[in-house]
Amino acid sequence: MNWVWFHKLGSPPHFYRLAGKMLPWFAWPALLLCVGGTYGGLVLAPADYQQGDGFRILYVHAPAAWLSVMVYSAMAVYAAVGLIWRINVAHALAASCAAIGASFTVVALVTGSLWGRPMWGTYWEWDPRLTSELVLLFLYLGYMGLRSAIDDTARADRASAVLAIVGAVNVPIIHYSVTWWNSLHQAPSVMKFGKPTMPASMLIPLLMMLLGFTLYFVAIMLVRARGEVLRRERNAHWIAAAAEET
Amino acid sequence: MTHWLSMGGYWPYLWPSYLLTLLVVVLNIFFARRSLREARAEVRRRLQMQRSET
Amino acid sequence: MFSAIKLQLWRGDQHVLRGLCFTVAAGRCLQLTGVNGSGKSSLLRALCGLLPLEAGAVVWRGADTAADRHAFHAELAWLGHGTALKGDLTAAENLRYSAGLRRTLSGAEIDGALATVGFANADQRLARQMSAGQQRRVALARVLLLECPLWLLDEPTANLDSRGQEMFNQMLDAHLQRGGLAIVATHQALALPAQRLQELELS
Amino acid sequence: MSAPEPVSALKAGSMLVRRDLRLALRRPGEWLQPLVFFLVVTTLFPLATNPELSRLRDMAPAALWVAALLSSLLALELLFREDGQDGTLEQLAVSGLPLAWLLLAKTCVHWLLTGLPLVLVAPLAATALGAPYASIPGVLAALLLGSVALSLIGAVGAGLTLGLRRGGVLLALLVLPLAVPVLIFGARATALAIALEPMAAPMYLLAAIAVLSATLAPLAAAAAVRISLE
Repeated sequence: MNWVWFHKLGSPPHFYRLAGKMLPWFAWPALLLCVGGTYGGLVLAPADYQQGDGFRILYVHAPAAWLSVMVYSAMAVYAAVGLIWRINVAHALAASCAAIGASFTVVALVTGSLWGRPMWGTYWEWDPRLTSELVLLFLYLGYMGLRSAIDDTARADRASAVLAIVGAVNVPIIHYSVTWWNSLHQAPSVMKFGKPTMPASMLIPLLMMLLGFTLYFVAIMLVRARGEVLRRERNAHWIAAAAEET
Repeated sequence: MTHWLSMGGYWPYLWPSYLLTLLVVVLNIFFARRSLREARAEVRRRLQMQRSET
Repeated sequence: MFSAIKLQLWRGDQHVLRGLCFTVAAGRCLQLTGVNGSGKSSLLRALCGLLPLEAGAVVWRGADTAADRHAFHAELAWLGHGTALKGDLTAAENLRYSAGLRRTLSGAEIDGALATVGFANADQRLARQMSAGQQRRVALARVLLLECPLWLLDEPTANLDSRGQEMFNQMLDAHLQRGGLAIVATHQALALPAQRLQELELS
Repeated sequence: MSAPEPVSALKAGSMLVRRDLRLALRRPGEWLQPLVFFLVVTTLFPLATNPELSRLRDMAPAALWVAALLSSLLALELLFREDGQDGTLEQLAVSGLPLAWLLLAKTCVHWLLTGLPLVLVAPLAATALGAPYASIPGVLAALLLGSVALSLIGAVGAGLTLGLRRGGVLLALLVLPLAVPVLIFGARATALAIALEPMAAPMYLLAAIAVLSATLAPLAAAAAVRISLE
């Protein structure tokens, strides 16, 4: 196996340039997919036979919920790579994830409860999905809190990496326990995603939104990570040129 | 058009959801770009200090 | 034989060590000097493996210490700013637990070490009732008890009076004569024969 | 000159356990505080609601577990703080012994001093909250397993916040979300015990979490402590 690409990616100037070049390749498809998905979801898809037009919240709720979990996993993987192989670029990537993930966790929570109002008749139901989402938000906030409490960047990187990994081990356990707890006390939730019976006109916009949001996340992460890489690079000559860009 | 906007009576829940999502999407772009700009400014400042030292 | 090869260390925005190299042979002591903030403590902590190095290697007995940290630490006695003494234990109890963690000790050995650093046998005071200088002496007794070939000491004579410094010099000289090595960060002149002492000034 | 024969990890661990126990005996006030806190909080619950025993019984699992969680959080301050300040942790980190093992020993002592007493006074609190006498063994067993897991999970948080200003609030923010599964399974087991129903299912899950924490938490705590010592 050839590991050259791995080491090359770990080199800050290479990553900085590559991230700049890749950005449009993620940003434009993301925009197209999201616009197309929104149009498909709001206009083309037929109303749900049970929930009417209310189900269309799915097209923003599901991508946000997906991002909240996916970004946390990505953050934990970057953190582990940074911790084990001591690659600063991986730490920079992990550092760029937290704020994005936390913001989409909030979106998933708010859209979930807005969806819940017409479905359950209340804004907040102790639904397992929403409850796990809430605990996930606390995990993000803890991660960001720990990061901001440590002044030295290198130490903050490593300490928060340990936390991200411990959190990632815990996320499935938390989700399982919350689902288990909920099944004892409540009827199953009305929010069920990925129904296999979903017609294509409903499913395709959803898939477009999921993919679009993922690409959008990568684009935003690359922008942030470029800045984080610059912050972590102390004496290299290449940053002089990078700093003059606008 | 009004029929579409009313979303079968679900508009008070649906449109805020979409607006919030749009807001977060835009804010994320804004903050990411600002963070990159700030990092560059920080580097420029640091390089200037190094130059004035030597 | 202990050597540092091209050490690079950053503390925040400070480039503390820029490619530092040195070698200390058995039976010799390296004295680190330099103004406050020149990185003496950081260097010592990096040599211990407490601080991660940006680049470079610390080599002990021909092997990189990063490869087998436990084996290196088993031969290392470290004394930092904190004395690692428990205020609610007596001197002898402190030593029994902290040095006893690493090797089997007899009560006589503890008494002997305490006598070497100038403590009366029957001293039953708790560590928090002792003066700072006396606490230092107990910490030095732990370094003795560990019987390790390599000593890394950060300001070992802080708070010690002139008799205490003399005691430390004798203790260090005996360690070197047995073939031990030491790296000591201190401003006090070390009364050692010239062939045993080398100096490194950090700037 | 070569180093003396090193002692076994087992002996080193027992040395550390004996030292921490002796220190605790000389300073009983320190580790009694979380215990008193636990009793006070469980007393506050009836005061904040209807003191009818049948009503309290419904709330007893929640009261017991939230109080236990908060009291174990309070006790975490004692786990590494002093050892971090006086240089003891530094000595342990360069002792040539596996740090994860030494921290596990320390965490065990910490549990013996703060977790176990809490379990032992729990029958008192549970009875006051209306739990029938027959349920006491079940309540004890659930708290026993749960407090072990809480101490181990907490050790990771204590290692990460070691030496930080404003460490206390941050410690709560880090540890409480991770403790959610323990709270859920523990409270459920307690509720079943109080209702005198079979409680095997949540107990198995609780035991699984305790075992998982015992294997992984010391490793994470050791990594965290090493980073905090930098």
